[in-house]
Amino acid sequence: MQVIQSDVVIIGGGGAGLRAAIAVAQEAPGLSVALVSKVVPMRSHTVAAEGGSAGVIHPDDSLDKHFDDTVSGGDWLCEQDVVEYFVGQCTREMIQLEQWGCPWSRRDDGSINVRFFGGMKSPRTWFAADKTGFHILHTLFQTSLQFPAIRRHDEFFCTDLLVEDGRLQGVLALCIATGEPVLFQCKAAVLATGGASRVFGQNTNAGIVTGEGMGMAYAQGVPLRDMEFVQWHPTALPGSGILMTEGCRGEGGILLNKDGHRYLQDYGLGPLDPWPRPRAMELGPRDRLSQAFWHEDQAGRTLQTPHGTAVHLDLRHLGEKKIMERLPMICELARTFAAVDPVTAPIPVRPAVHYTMGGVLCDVHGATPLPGLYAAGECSSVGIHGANRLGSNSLAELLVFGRAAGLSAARHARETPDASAALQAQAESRAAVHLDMLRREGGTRVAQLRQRLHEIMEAGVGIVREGPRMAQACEQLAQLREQFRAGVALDDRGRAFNTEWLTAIELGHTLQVAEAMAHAALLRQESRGAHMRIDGFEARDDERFLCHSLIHSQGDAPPRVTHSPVTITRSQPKARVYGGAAQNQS
Amino acid sequence: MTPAPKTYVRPMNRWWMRHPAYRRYLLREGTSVMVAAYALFLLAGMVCLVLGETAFNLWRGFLQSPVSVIFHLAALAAFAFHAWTWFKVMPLTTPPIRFRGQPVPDRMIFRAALWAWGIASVALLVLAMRFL
Amino acid sequence: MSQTRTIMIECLRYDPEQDQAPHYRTYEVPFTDEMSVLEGLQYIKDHLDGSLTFRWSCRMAICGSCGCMVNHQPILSCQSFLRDYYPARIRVEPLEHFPIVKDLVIDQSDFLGKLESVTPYLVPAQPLTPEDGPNLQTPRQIEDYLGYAQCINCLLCYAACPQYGLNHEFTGPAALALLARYNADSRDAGQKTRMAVVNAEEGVWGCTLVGLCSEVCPKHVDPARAINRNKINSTQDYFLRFLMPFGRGS
Amino acid sequence: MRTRSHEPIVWSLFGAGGVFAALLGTMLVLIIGILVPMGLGFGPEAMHYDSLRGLFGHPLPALGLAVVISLFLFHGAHRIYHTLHDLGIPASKKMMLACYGSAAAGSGVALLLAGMLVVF
Repeated sequence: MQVIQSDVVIIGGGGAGLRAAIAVAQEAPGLSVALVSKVVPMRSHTVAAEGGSAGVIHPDDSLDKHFDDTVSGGDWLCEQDVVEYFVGQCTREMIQLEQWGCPWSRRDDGSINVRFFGGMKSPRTWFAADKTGFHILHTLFQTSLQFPAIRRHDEFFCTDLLVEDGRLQGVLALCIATGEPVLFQCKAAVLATGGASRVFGQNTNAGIVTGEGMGMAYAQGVPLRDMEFVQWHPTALPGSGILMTEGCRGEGGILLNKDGHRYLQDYGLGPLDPWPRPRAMELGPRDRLSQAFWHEDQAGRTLQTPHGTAVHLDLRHLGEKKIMERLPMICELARTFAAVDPVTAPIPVRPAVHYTMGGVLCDVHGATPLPGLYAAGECSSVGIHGANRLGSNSLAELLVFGRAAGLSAARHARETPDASAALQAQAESRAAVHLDMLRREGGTRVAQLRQRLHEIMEAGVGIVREGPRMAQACEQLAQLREQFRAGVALDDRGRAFNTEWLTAIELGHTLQVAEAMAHAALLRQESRGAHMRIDGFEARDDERFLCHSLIHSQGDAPPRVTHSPVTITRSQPKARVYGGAAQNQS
Repeated sequence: MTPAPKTYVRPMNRWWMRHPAYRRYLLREGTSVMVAAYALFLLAGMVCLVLGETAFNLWRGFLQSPVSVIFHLAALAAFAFHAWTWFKVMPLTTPPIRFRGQPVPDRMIFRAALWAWGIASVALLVLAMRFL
Repeated sequence: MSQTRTIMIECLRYDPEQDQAPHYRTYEVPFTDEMSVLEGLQYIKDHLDGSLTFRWSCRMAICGSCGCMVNHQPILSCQSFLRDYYPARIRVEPLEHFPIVKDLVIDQSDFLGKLESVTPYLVPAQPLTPEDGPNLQTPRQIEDYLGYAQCINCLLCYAACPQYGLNHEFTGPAALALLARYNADSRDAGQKTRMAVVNAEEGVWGCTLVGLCSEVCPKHVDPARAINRNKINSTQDYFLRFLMPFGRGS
Repeated sequence: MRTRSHEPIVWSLFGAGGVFAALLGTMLVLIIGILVPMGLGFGPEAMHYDSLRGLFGHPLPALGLAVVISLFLFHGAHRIYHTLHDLGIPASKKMMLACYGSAAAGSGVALLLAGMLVVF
């Protein structure tokens, strides 16, 4: 087996991975960095982020406001010390990106322009029209090219983390082009593999967002945290799930039910006037908006489309000039994928799975409980999102914690002796398991297993949850994993660029992540943030559940869920209110 | 090292059959043959002019022949197509032009070039009618 | 629900472990009005033939993975719709001018090397740190380069460029457009370094302005313009060094 | 290290030839090949030996004609050279010499003839 020695291995070439790689290359020039990604970095899902990234710079804004918006947006399930660090670093990272060439949208005088996003007291979202993620990713990728210490391994699919002597010492990957296993021997690794929204069928995410980073860490005994909190973005195109950014509403777009009524005023987000107003109506948080859609849908006040029910996102009153300047991609996407011109017609939208708040447990430095393993970005649970992520905190998270994790990994790599010799044997045996899939006869097709997974998750662990249905989902997932273990039928038995094989390996991880979500959700007997129950647990219960869920892998058996306390420094939990009530509160 | 994957490289033979834009491109480039040929034709005229009246009258007489008419009609088409395509791509080659702070759209540049074509042609015609 | 029809999709197939040369295989795919070519390929992979291999990811025309040829036209399969080809059959092939790795997957390493060769990052006049605060840049200054910054590296332009196909030394459309993007940025001072790439044999002079690169670009980057404007810059650079032998350093 | 291309020299000549051909070419052909022979707008005396000797006895028209011929030749040579490459005949030093060499030779002849027209 080919062995590649590297001080630090970074798994994932999206925003977090690239930021981590640059941090290592800049701060620890002597170290070698292997950037291992299953796609060429600029294909990573960061590219699809639209609306923007948070950073306090507006004169009306303050770090305290960013802190408050984040903690209340997360329904007080945030690690407040981590949030404190986070908000203090965001603006620095946005400026850093500016100096690397990111084309942030500006005011006429050339200074940075910021827009409102949902749940914000002040405008705080840095944006590059409505292609913020695209510009951030390409800026990071291109910037990374100036550091010779960063060795890219594009289209290498990581399958396993390898642990010896209680610390992470290697990463097993498959070279996609040849299908050959490759061992990356390292002193530290940063997991930056993104989220797991492809656990669900209707989602806004790219096909690569399958959660295997979480799965790899989980398999090595690292707990996943807060996996029950899955964010539905309220405005995605029915069917395709393509995202219509929150920036649409930030710029003044409104949501209407089939009667042309701005229904959000009926769900504690009103009153209507004055408009626009921060943290009210369409500028409420994502969980509330998606839940309001569910109620409207139940009441039969949504529109019928060929791909399910929808409401209207109306931008027409913004005028063509503003729409084309601020939301050009939305225009193109709506025209191409929904055959609707936002200048002249409202866009049909419905919620779709967008983000996994939970992830691999790690601290403010990105360190996981496994020595040598760090995590950053959507795959991690550093603790800033709580029960519901505030829009535009995720791009900021990639940068702030990508850098932090990179620096921590570099420090760790410097202090760590060389890898153990036993590693190669372990790598060989893991590789054999994967290669064996190519030889096995019979089994179920990948597409069939995936389809079943989507059905189970949407029925059991959707926007609105009930105990018995979640319990049923847990059972069905156990069966589905059993079916997966029994064998996956592959048409393609070759090694070279066998995407069917890789999809099957991915699916193994995805199933585990799905199971972690379902079990954590079942045990949380309250409603908080994105986790909404309608079976007698409609209220938040700080007595019993002001705590994180930790999900521990039990191998082939269903997971074990424990709870751990939430760090609260200066914001005691209080009622989470938006709209008119929020003004009375502050 | 992981062995490089065995890849297949497709040949480029008859690549111009693959897209109409390629054939338009080759046609455009092909006009240059006529441009060069016309230059040689003019050069021949010059030679005859230097050689004296008898020689020149041969060249002058050739202009009346059907061959010359066909040649000239072909040249006319080639020059016209050359001019059209030349002006069409001209906005891609000129440095950015702004008018009152707004970038001048390509079609304006194209239109201006067509005007210039017309004006130059008329001027040439007037001069020819005056001096020939 | 819009009605389901059936379209014939003919795919180029090449398995490096089995085949000496590519061949074609035709699939019957049921489709509805809103189904893209990508979804057609996914249908084949999920239900008819799991070995059909192609790249895709975002399915919303921003990641640049899913470029391929449909009926000899380079397109993003995610934003091309089967309804627009029906009732004719469609022929799907990997992007032209690149070596085929497998089926519709091409080897993009040559392009990545070219991208790296154009100094594709800001070279500031003086080193800056975040403590210095953001640079000022007016919307007008942004406009100077924003068009070129829209490139998603989908490689359709390379598949449209016969000059790249005929001579792989040519730096090619997307990389040269990216070069122009940084040169046009008011915050950048790296023009001199990049001029060496522009001036080189394999720089802008490999282009004969076929122009199809700009036509097929899904993001309206217009690499033909970027390249041909730099021909003028390169010509100036070529002759000016004789006029000002001492002024231009290097 | 990258080698600097000398293309700017021939490209400038090609470009200048292209502009001349685009602006003047059509009318030039029309006048010489169609209008004059057919007597459309021109008398039977147009383009006769004496009048042309008279016209090109002046240095400016003579030089102008030579320049037009020369630039047309370079325009043609440049595109022909590249198109031969496009058609599968690989670009080579020999080919380059043949194309641009002929254009240069033709230009020399044109200039020489222009000089003779003026002097004799």
